[in-house]
Amino acid sequence: MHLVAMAAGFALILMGLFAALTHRNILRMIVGFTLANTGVHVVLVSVGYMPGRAAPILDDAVPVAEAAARIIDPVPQALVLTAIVIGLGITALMLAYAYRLFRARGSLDIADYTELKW
Amino acid sequence: MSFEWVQIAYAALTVFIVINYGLIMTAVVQKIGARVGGRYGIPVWQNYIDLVKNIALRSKISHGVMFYLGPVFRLTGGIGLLLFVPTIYGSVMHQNFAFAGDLILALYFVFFGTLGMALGAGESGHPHAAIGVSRGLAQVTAAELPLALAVFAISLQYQTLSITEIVAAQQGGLFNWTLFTNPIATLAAMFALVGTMMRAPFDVVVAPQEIPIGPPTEYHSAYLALMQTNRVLFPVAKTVIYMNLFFGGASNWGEFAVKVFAIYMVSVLVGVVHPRFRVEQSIRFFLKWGLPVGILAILVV
Amino acid sequence: MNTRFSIRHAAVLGLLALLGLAFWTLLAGYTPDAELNRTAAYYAENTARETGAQNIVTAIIVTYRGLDTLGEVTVLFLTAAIVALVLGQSKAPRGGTGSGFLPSGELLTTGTRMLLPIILLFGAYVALNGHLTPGGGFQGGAILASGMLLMLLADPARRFGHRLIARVESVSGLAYVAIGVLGVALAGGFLDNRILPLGEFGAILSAGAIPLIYALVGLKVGAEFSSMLESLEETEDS
Amino acid sequence: MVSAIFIIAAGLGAGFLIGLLREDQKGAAFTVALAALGFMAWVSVSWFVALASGTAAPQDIITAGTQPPFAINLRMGLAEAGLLSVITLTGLLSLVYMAPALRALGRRALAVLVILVMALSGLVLTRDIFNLFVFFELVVIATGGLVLLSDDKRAVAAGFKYLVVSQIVGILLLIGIIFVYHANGSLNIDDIAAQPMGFTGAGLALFLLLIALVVELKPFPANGWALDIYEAAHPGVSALVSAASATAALYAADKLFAAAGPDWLPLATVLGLVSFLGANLLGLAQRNDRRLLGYSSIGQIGLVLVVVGQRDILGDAYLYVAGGILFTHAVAKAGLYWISGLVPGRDLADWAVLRTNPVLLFAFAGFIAMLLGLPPFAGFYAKWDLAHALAGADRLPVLGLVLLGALIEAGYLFRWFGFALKRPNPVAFPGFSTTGFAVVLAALAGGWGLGFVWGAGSVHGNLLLAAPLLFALAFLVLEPLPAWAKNLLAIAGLLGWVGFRAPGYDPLHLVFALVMLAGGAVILLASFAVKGERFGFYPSAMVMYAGLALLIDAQTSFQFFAAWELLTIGSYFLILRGKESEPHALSYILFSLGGAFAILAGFALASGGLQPFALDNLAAIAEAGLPLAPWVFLLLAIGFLTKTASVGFHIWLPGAHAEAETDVSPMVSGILLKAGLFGLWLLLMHMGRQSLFGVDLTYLLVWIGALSAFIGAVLAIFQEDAKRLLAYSSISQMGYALFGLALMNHLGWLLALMFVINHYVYKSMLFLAIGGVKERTHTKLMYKMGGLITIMPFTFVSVLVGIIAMSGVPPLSGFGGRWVFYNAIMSSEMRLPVVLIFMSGPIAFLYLFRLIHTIFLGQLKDEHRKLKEASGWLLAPQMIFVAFLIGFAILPGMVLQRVDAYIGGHFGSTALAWSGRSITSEFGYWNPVAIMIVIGVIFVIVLALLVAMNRNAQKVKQFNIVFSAERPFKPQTTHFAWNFFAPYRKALGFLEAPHVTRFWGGITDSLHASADFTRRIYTGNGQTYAAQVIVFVVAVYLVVLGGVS
Repeated sequence: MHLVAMAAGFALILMGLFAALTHRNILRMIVGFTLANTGVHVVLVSVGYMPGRAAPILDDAVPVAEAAARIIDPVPQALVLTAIVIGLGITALMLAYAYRLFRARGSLDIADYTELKW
Repeated sequence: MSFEWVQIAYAALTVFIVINYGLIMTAVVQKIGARVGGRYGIPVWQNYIDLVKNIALRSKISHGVMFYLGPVFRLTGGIGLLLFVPTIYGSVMHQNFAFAGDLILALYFVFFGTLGMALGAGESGHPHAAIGVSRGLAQVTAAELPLALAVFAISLQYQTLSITEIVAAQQGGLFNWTLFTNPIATLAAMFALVGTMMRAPFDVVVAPQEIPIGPPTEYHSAYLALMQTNRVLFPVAKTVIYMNLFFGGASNWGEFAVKVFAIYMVSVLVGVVHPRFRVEQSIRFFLKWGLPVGILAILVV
Repeated sequence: MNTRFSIRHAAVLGLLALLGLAFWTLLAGYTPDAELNRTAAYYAENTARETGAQNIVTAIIVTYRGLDTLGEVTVLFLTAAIVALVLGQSKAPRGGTGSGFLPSGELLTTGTRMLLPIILLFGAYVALNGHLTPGGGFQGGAILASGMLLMLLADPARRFGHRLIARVESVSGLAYVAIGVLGVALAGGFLDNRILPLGEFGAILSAGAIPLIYALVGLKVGAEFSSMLESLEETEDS
Repeated sequence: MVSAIFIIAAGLGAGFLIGLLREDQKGAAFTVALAALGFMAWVSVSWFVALASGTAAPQDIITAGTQPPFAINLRMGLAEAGLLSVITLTGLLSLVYMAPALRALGRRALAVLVILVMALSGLVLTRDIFNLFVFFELVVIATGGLVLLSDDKRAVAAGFKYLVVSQIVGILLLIGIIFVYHANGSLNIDDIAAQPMGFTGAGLALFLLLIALVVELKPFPANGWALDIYEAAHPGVSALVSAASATAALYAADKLFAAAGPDWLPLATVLGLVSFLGANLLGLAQRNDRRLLGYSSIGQIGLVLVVVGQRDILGDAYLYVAGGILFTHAVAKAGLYWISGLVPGRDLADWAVLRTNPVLLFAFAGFIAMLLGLPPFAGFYAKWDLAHALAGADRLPVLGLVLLGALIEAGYLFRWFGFALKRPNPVAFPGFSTTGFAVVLAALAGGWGLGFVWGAGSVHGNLLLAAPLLFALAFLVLEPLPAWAKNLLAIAGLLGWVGFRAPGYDPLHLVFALVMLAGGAVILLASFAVKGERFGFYPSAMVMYAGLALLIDAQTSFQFFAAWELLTIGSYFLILRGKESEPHALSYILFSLGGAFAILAGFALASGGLQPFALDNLAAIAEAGLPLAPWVFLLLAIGFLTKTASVGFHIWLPGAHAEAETDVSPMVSGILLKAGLFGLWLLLMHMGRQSLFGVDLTYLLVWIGALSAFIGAVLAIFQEDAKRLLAYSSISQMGYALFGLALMNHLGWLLALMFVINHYVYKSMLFLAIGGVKERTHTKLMYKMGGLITIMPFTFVSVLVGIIAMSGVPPLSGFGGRWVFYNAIMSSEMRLPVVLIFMSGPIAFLYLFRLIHTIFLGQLKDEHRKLKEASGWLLAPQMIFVAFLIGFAILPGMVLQRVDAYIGGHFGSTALAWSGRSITSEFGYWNPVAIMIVIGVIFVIVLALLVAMNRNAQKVKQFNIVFSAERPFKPQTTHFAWNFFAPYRKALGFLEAPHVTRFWGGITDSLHASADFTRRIYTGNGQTYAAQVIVFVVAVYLVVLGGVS
């Protein structure tokens, strides 16, 4: 089960990267990266997952005493939240850049922005 | 060896003898050449006449200080060379000023006159002079090489740089001469002799046909007189070195006369039977033939 | 496209295949823990006592890894600022923007009026109960922002006070930092939530500073998203 | 002591506070930013001072009141404090520097800047890998924002490319982090168990983590994006990225490499080397200043990564070495970027504008020296220790590659400096910001400060406290004084130092000291001829002399090498002063540095890493007969041979000496070349004969010497340029000296010593004389002169004496040298090399005659009729030299007798017999006085005769000569000068073929070509860059995988 999730995550990453590396349209590249990020997040949580355990919330279902035996690893979940927000930030930034580039030249083809080279 | 005042007198005597010997010998050589050529030739005292005539000349010009000093350097070089080398082996009178320095001194002092002469000729401003100098220097670099090597060879052979000792080592019989104990070195040296005597085939320096007598072009009157004196003195002085190094030196003036004449004739003979080399030809000649012999000489010692 | 496909795409495929190889090694080498590792175990056992939060994840986010979260908030702050910079440089002439829009439909407008309060309320709830239930400041903030988005959709020409948003954004950020510093002064260290009484386990006003922080985070996140939306909105060709 | 957490708190607080301000309160916003950065900088520096001075202990800062690894913790140690100081100060200065641009962009930009610096600090402080990731992303976003500051339209695209790559890095980081966490059950760096380098699970995770961090360091070749940022961003931002970000990122990588354990260090080493070499190579082909600086940054960071890879062998010295290189680089690179912000043009040659502002020019030079790790800057000490550690651990390939890379970097940096100094420039700085200027100066001061700190921390003592160097640097302050005052001071200083030190020296040292320093003072007399301020001359010259003074004093290998570098730098700046000398100065400095690196390697190898290494220990190594001894010998010899311009390494000399200024030529020729001989002499003195693969290396040296003597002379006779002729003759003369030294016998060394003295005297004299002529005729081409004897009689005399002395004709001192030479070769086994020497003797005669004839004799040119004799200040030293030559010719014993005895002591051989006035060897004898008298007397007599015979000779006009019965009409056509030795060229012209030049030219050309070809991988397409990053990662992965299994 968890392996499926993880495998799916990796697959998403590769797919995202493939999109980002093959589509020359900037927006499509960004989408590709978002996809890859999602994949990363899936991998993250899938690492923390332990079969047959509950969410790490101490309520009546999971008393503090036996928490250690009942809950799954909370850390990846904490991490993934941060990761998501940060990914979001970068994506927003890239979009803004894309807009700016488009304003400047009316093109979204990454291959059109190669004045800087060598 | 130390110095006494009387040596000055002795030295003066040496110079006097050598000059007269040179004046006559060169004239004789001329005459022989003429006779061989079927001509009558000059009288043997011709050189004296020329000398007097030149000194007596009335029109005298100067192109400047160096021009003036040129002949002085030249003759100083000749006399100096003569006097830094013992002329007669064993004779106290004719050790000259050999105590001032050894073989190396003689070897390098050769250039003293050349340099001064060249400078003087240079100031005359005459292109032919400059051309002559350029040729002469170019040629001598190659021509002197075998001699230098030969000298190195024999100084290694005798383990000394003192001419007197070298001569001493050759005493006692013909076959002690370097000529026989070290023929290769001698041969190398002879290359240099032929090459530096200003005779054909290596006389392009003064090449009368192209650059009227080269360096001395502008010289006349007393200047020329001095240079003439040197021209008879210098070859003898040089020959003396060869004689001392390779032919057992001379223990009296008779032997001296004969040996010098004989050695000098070598270059004359070579000269009369060869056409003139261009400079680059003579350079190649010495590098191709002289140099290997020289190298062989220092290798086999 | 097709001509390029054969070459570039094949190359990229090969490349990613190799990368996939590395991933595969990870995947193959991975075995889920049977027990919680020491860090997780520590949290499981001590969270309640140390932070008084029911939701361990929240405790970790806000307290144990509070520095991350602060950075995270800063990321949003930065992004908002930079987006404003990037887009601000191509700003539309005042008032001119949005005017080109048709007024949105009756349905959307009315729906907005009905939904907006609920959305905002829900957002606040999610933010404030982060330490008890799933959810928290980020989620709450996102919900708040979605409310804003809805308003913009309903009335594209609408403007909220920039100053207001900026104020909320910054003040909440400052407060957050201040709380962190208080932690150094009053409690065990930066961002220690025990500067306030932990209160009764499971109550809404418990877990020390966590609800406060999460409230601030909620406000901040909401404000930041809104300002981003604003900036996007104000670009001349929206 | 304020807790380091407040650095972060202050940064964040300020950021948010600025957000709170109104858009129009820019002033207030700026003040807040300034205050925040100032506070952060103050905290960092106070920590650094406290930790460095040991008054405070490193501090672990816990957050959330919970112990790590359960909560994030920060650490403030010495390294952290230092890095934070650099980062925050750079941030502060950047704020000031970029103030106008930031204000234009609005308060948000200020917030972004402050948060960037905060994030960088966090990167340094944190001990938690995920926290590391958070700060990384903050840095990425902030950088992405600051890129917008640039008014360059292309910057946006660059920023986007940067974001694209950061996405990939982020992905790798996260995957790595989570699996490392899974493997270790902790996110704390200190808990990362040293995994054996297996690629299952954790090992691979760790690899992903490390490689991601490495990619953040913009390693070659996966760094096109970084270069674009460097080129397009606002120079202030580039400075920040290069100085602060790179530094922080490097430390992050370092933390993880440290945690990952020794198995991973080779990875750092290899990647670092690739980056260092690749980036520097590509730098060769750059013309855009900022992009060039980018390449250099990447290279330098690569170098530090190499150092990271050596932490296992560096031990305690690790921080000292890494810090020395990293900090120096940060300061220098920031400074250069800030300067580039002041320079209007983007082409390297546009930096010529700096000439209008000497201070900036000085700063430029300083920064370059820092980058190259030249003394007295911190990088120098670091490079020295690094080299020794590498040699000590037998990592010679690494050492070799590092030095090679450094040499390439020196290539383009010094070429650039040459542009700045020599290319056409506008008369004044267009638009020039004083704040920017101040910031640059701050960086410069920082660089010197670092140099001082590192010097204080060095076991070898602080170069900046060495009296000669201080004296030299003082001239920087004295620049405004008129030249004559500075000259007076310089002469006094030199003589004073010699007088002060001389009593302590043994005869040989004494000879060198007199020639180099007292001799230098004599030459400086000629400098009085120069009017005005003469900017830049005295600092350079005095640095060179300081180097020479320290060289003679040197006891340890370090002192020797430092002195060597100093005199090299000083002389480089001196040579560069010449009008046409740009390319020649460059080739000089490159050969010299190459040689210096050989020396460094040699010493490092010899010391086996143990420092300090006394020079005398070379002898111990030789006696122990270690297998490395001949290699040490070889390396050191190569180093010294480059200085003596022995054939093969000689191509730099002619141009450098010929194009230098009138009074500089004698310094670099008469004096500087002796440094090489000094080194060789020390080497032979201590190590004696060494043989490699059965070849006696001294025998090799003999051949090189003979060949140099010969080739130098042959090339000299074909020169039309008088100063080039003299330069080539120097090559020949040094060949003689080398020959003598390498003979390894008593007289051989005496010979070398005589050449040291003689060559100094007559070559200085001739250079001054010819220089004087050049200043009058405004040409160096001999055939354009002629007949100057009447106009410049004194100059003529010194040239005459000079050439007589040099050609070895009696009675002058040159003959003594020849005489010793013969005696020397007679007591040695060498035969064949001698032939070459024999040949070069008469050839020397050729070029010398040409020199005097074509300039002073022959036909005077019409345009020269009105010329005057050279300036008295130029003549003064010449006359001193003439007097000395004659004195030395008559009484050589005064100088040589003690030296002779000393050398005899070394060889245990019998010295020459100095009885009375005559000198006797076991083969021959020589009486200078007698020679002088005899020749004098004869000369006078003959002269008297002549005068008696034609006192009334009349002086005639120039053209009054027998010229084919015609009167020549033009001096040009009558003066036989051009191609004077045409026949010689016909016979031996083939010796002129520039094989060596072609060889070196071929090397540089191929380097440039490959650079120009390789850099085309940077297509400028962001997608390609992304692909390159992945390729890089995958490639490294596969290689390491192969390496592991």
